[in-house]
Amino acid sequence: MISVDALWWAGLAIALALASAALSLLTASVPRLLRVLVMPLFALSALSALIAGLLALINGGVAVAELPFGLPWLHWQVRLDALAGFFLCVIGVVSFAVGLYAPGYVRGFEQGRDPLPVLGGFGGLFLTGMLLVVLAADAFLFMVAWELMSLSSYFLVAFHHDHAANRRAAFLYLLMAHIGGLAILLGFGVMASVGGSFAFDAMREAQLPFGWASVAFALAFIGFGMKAGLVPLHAWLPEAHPVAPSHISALMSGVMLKVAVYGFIRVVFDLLGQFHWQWGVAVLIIGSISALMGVLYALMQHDLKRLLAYHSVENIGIIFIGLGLAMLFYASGHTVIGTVAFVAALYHTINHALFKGLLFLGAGAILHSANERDLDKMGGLLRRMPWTGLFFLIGCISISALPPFNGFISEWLTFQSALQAWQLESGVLRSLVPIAAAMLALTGALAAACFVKVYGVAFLGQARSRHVRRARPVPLSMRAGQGVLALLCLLLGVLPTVFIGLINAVPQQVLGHGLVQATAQGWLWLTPVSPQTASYGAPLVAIALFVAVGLGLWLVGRGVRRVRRCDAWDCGFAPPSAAMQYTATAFAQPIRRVFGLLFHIDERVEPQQNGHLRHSLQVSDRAWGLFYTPVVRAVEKTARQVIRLQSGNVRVYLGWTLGTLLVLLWIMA
Amino acid sequence: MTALFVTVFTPLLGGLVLIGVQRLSWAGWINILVCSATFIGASTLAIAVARHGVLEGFSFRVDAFNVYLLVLTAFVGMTTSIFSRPYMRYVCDTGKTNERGMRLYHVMFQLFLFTMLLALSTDNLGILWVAIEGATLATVLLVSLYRTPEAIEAAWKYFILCGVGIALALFGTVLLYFAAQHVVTEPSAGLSWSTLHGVSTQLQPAIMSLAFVFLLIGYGTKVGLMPMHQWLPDAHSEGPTPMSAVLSGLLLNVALYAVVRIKMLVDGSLAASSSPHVAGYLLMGFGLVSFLVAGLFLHRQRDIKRMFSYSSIEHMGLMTFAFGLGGPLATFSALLHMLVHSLTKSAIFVTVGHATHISGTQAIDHIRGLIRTQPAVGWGLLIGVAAIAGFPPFGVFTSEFLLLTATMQTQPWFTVVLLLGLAVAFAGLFRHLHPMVYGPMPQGQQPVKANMLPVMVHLGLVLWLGIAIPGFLARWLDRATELISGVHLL
Amino acid sequence: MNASLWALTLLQVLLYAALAPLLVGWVRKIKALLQNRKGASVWQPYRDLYKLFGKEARMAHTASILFRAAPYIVFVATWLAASAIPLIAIPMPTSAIADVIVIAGLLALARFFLALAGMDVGTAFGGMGASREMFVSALAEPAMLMAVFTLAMTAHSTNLASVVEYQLVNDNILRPSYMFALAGLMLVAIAETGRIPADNPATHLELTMIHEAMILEYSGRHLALMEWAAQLKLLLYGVLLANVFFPWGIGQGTGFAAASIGLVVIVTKLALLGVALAVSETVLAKMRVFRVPAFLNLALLLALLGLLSHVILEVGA
Amino acid sequence: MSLDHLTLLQQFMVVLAAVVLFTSFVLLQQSRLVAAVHAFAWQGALVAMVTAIVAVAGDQLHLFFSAALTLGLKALLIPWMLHRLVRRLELDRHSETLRHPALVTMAALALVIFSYWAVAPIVQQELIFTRNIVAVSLAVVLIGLLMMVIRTQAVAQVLGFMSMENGLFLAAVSATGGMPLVVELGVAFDVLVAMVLFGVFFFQIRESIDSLDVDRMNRLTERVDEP
Repeated sequence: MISVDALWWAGLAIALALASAALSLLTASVPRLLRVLVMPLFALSALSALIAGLLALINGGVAVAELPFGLPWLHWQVRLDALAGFFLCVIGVVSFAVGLYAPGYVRGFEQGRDPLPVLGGFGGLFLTGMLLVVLAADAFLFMVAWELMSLSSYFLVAFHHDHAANRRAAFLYLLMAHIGGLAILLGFGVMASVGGSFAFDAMREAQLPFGWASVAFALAFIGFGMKAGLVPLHAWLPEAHPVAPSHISALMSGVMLKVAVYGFIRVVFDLLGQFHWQWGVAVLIIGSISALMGVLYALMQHDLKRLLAYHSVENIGIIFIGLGLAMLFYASGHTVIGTVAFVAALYHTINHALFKGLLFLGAGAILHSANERDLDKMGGLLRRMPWTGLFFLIGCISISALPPFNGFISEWLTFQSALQAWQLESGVLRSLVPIAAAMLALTGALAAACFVKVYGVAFLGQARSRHVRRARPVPLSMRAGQGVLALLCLLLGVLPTVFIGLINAVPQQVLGHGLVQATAQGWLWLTPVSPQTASYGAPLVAIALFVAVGLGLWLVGRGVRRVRRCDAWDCGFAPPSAAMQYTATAFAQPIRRVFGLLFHIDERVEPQQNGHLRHSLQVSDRAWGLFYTPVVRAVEKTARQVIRLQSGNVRVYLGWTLGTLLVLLWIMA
Repeated sequence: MTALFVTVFTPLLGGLVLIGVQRLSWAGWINILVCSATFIGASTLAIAVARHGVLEGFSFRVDAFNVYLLVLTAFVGMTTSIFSRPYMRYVCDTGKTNERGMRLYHVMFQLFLFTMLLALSTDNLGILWVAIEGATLATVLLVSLYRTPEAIEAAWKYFILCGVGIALALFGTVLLYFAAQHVVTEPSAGLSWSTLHGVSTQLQPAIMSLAFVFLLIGYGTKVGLMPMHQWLPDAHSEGPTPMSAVLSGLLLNVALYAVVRIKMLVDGSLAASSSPHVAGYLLMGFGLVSFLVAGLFLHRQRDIKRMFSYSSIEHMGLMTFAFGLGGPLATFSALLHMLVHSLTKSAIFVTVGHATHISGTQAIDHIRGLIRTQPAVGWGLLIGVAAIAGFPPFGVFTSEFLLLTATMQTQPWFTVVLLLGLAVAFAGLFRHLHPMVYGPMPQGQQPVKANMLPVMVHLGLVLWLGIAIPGFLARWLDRATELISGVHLL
Repeated sequence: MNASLWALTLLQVLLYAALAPLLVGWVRKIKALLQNRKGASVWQPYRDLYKLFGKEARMAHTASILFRAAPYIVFVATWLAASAIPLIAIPMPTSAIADVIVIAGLLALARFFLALAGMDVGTAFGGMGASREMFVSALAEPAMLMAVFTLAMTAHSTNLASVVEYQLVNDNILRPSYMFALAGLMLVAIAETGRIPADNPATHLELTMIHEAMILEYSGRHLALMEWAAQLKLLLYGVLLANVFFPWGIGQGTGFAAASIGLVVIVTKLALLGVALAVSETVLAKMRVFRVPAFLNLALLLALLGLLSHVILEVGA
Repeated sequence: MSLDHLTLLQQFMVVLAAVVLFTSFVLLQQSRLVAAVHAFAWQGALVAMVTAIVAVAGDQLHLFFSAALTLGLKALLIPWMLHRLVRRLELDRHSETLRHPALVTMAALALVIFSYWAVAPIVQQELIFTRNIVAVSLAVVLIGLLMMVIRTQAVAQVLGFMSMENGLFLAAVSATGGMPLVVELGVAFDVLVAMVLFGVFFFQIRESIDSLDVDRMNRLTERVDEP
């Protein structure tokens, strides 16, 4: 049985987060406090959240508590179980890295005109909201925490509100967050109307009929999917994430989306507690589409943070592929494989949190020292900021799902579960799952292409602009923040069995089936289904790789033997200038050509007065034209019709009164 | 009883005193003083009621339902007077009005409060009518205080529409009295609400439903129910801002209070008839229409005060719907919503007053970059609107959450409509709010001497209510719920 | 896990490195003969590698540390990937360490660094090569995975050793899925190893080059490692095709005899494959870069068809 | 119940009620303001008489008081104020052209029938005789409202409003034999104040748009940007 101290640590985490929020009011007068006091508190809060999560996972019990807030007849219920614990870890670890990183990063804002209390205060509230969402055990507290999370992150998105684009992004973000929240609320309402109470326990007890359950599922899928950024509900994500300060972007992309995933798991896997293949298929399809569209749109971007945001769409898609597979297999009774898929999804959740956080922090570092977000102006940063370069490379390899880093593990697990499709009874599903696997494979390959582009253009080659040429290494705290995440990326890639052993408590509690066989062969061997079916000796591969490369360098390269420098050969052409390098746009051109019809491409070449040609390329999201503008138009139209009511003539108003009176008399008499 | 008299008649005295006060600087302070006295009286009254239950006599009746509205009214009146002292001085300096206007303002402010408190605390439906009509008369001159063509037009519409509405309400009252006559023996008690409520089951259903139509339209005009709402945006937008604050925060509440009192009688008499819930259905219909249509109106506003008055209509619609829905949960949520809405909305109007002061106009297109110019005002407006839009952890969310719950239990399909309406209204508010608070500061825009204390207090209270409803308030509201819906919740 | 097994495994791993240049030499020789040339001897690639290792390495001023590390990583990753594929005998612990998905992953890792190295110096050709390589592989990799998934789902295992074993146990079954998978994998192999018609290994100064464009800046030992890695990759795909689809003759036990027989058999298979490759390269012409997607889509389609025909025709039945 | 059951006094009262109804038709149709004010004064007087008769018939003393109140307020004071206003606003010659008078009369008649139908449930439960007059008073109220809808002239609108009040008085008297005294006073006071304020507003409107045509007060609308 879990001892209360896990919960105690969680409470401490919330207290510290609130304290950092409150103390940041002082930063209005003393800017230094933000980095010497507020951000350390933030990091501490994250750390205790991490401890709480780990304790919950290790002890694998359930701790409940009741806070004296909320409605008179329904106080705030708090519940810390394995699922909550896992997500506490996700939140804690990334937030901790951010807390390390931020002191160096926010230094840049101290001279800025934007008020610091906003940054620190809403940062703390943001963390509080996320922690409370995970801990909530009744719909009311859940909604309060959920909206607190949305609202505070919205204020952070609007932090640099001088540009109209940022304001627009913030508005769009808040609007969609609100609508999503309403959908979630309605979903809870459906479950509560059967369960009789808004406490999660009551909902867990309630057995919904298939119809109502499907309604609740659909609402949860829409609501949480909107927050998680599933296509086609993703439109806000690439707008909002990039415009926030980078450490906040890291939190939003790395953690907040995971909180949405948590909500989905909590509602569908835990509260509804029933599986139907229709649901699984829906999740699987939407997930695959999100993954593919996300990576394709990411390839088209040349704004680094925007690109990363689109990659969040992709990875969320991958997570939902895993969840969809889990639902599918559970619906058809193959619990073992379903658990594999579930664990794969969870594993990818933490992985994505780690490397996406890392990448956003890296982007922040570039922004900090080169003040540049546009890939096509970067270049050669590896030699100017080597540490950031190294960490960013690790992030790129991880997100491209390459061994021996963590991204590969989760994709490997997902593939493994998909490869068990032959066990399914229905031929349709049997053929659907492999197609999803194919899309996953395509996604992975495209992601690799995308990050070759990112790293090659940003960190390799020569600088494409003057201010990038003047980039300097970032301060220690920022490097530390990135370092932690990079190290974890490697560890989760090398020692999957250890971490899966930890995560195991989650399916154990939520689904009632653990993944014992996965780690049965000892810590060296990861065997999700059985040793005969598939096995992966991650540590061995990693060791072999590093040892062999080391040996190679030692034997062949004699360590780092001096090499003579010379001009680039480049087939004997004139020494290449920075302008001759491939840009990000050029790099993606072949793929743009092949997948052309998925984008809304506006490419034109106009001759200028001076005889030069001006080439402009605009790749925009098709989702806008398809889903968003129609809704906006409809509302505008009705509004225009309705305001005729306020005609301005008092006699017409009196006429309305008379008419209403007569009608009502008619009805009543 | 003394507490009651203090509460109700202090404003009257204050008004009479203020007629004589020449010095403008004094008037403002006296105004505050009187309001504070009223508030103290109201609080003691509340304590008394909490201790001894219902308080009756001299055709007054204070029970759980109206006592908290009394306190609310006195409180908002006080904070508004605190805000209005510097604000009205600035108005006077800009030459929009003169000494006489200022004196008129202060007198009428007090008289308005008097009528409000009278309407709330009286037990006699006739006096209730007189008081509400008196409220119109007290405020109509303030609406036209600035003497601009728009102001006069707004005042005229306000006067005519509310006058007609009130006249119809009087007809309804007559019918009520008529119905009462062959149940209640001695005529003087024929309009006493408590008496009628006691015998409500014996009242003639046919007459009562007829009377309800007139009273609903009459007082509904004051509540701002569509389609009798048209006076409301005009009056709110053209009057001085403190006036808008009390109109939105108090007058609408009192009118709704009257409607609910009447509904309680009608429900009693119709209980046995073929259609027992018809009154509730009418309220739900009006409420829903007002809620949805007002939400759409928000999208096409050019004047900031008009916008927020439409938001008031929207929320009144929500409450009306809730009262119409009946049942303990819905009633509780409606009572709570009355509370948080008037707190939040008056806070917003105070902030809007400062915002218009900063930018020198009410046109949304010309109010820009408030946060840059004066963070306090900008953030006040932003957070206030977030609160009114129903974001937790503010109280409005709590009441809306409860309302949705109640709707989900009885009329599930209405929930979808409500949520759509909420989303539309939300978008309408924020699309206009965003450019006003955010963005760079316009040329030559100066911060002003703003007194944000009332705003902070109000929003703080709303936040408190959102995080935890204090026990005593919960018990109050619960008793009121029991009074209205017959069932109690806790 | 006795010693002889590990010895055998080590032998196989070393054999990969040793045989890789030979296959390339063989293919070149056959091509030359087909074109009525005498051609260099089959050992020429070994001589080239030896020479290159001897020469000093030069680097452009703009090259970074990654440029120096890349060759080692590329070579090692490719080699590890290869070493998980049964060459002369089935029982290999390495194929339990790294199943077919890991192999794909390691190849992708190699490619990742190859492309980065191409972009490191910051020349136009390097960027072009990297862009095209990633774009080709983006389409080729899923096709390859699908093809091997077909086998994996048939054998209910992604472990190549057990896949091959499964083949040997019931080899008399004619499976439609296998034909599709084989065809798809062949196309992928051609694209991935940069052979005609997808790419031309024997050319520079051509706007159509892909692989060569990336290693353009390399010299000395770095170049040697890159070339060797490329040769390994060719061998890897050859063995994959030969041993997974036509496993007959591969040594089943750890015995020396079986292994030596396996060696002879695989060499013959590879020789035949080499001839087939040479012939195809002689009769076919290099296609434009933007025709390559069509080529790869065909591969993807075939692989997917294989998978579907498996789950529909073979499991359901 | 048919008339022959009624005493002469009561019959007389029914007649008076009919005349009240007639006056509100006159008010509706009267295009000259001064004449309309006179018609309104007559209506007030008639209501006062009805009240007095009810007082006599049901010898309720406080009704005499309210009869006097009505007479003073509705028949003398308010008409006099209106008269003064009209003169001070130089509107004595003013006459507005009514649009479709026939149609308006039709509508008014329809309202009369409707109001009879509406209050039928009250009349049916045979009670004391004055109840028939409730229908009349409702009709007067509705016609007053109709008048406010069709008349574009501010003073005329006020007349309509006031005749609505007359209808209310009539209803109060006829249906319930008068409201409690305090209410009566309150109502009377409100009406008086309202009248004073109307007077103030006439001048304010006049100085702002130098006319009293309410149709020209349409600045406050949402439709500015409409085509």
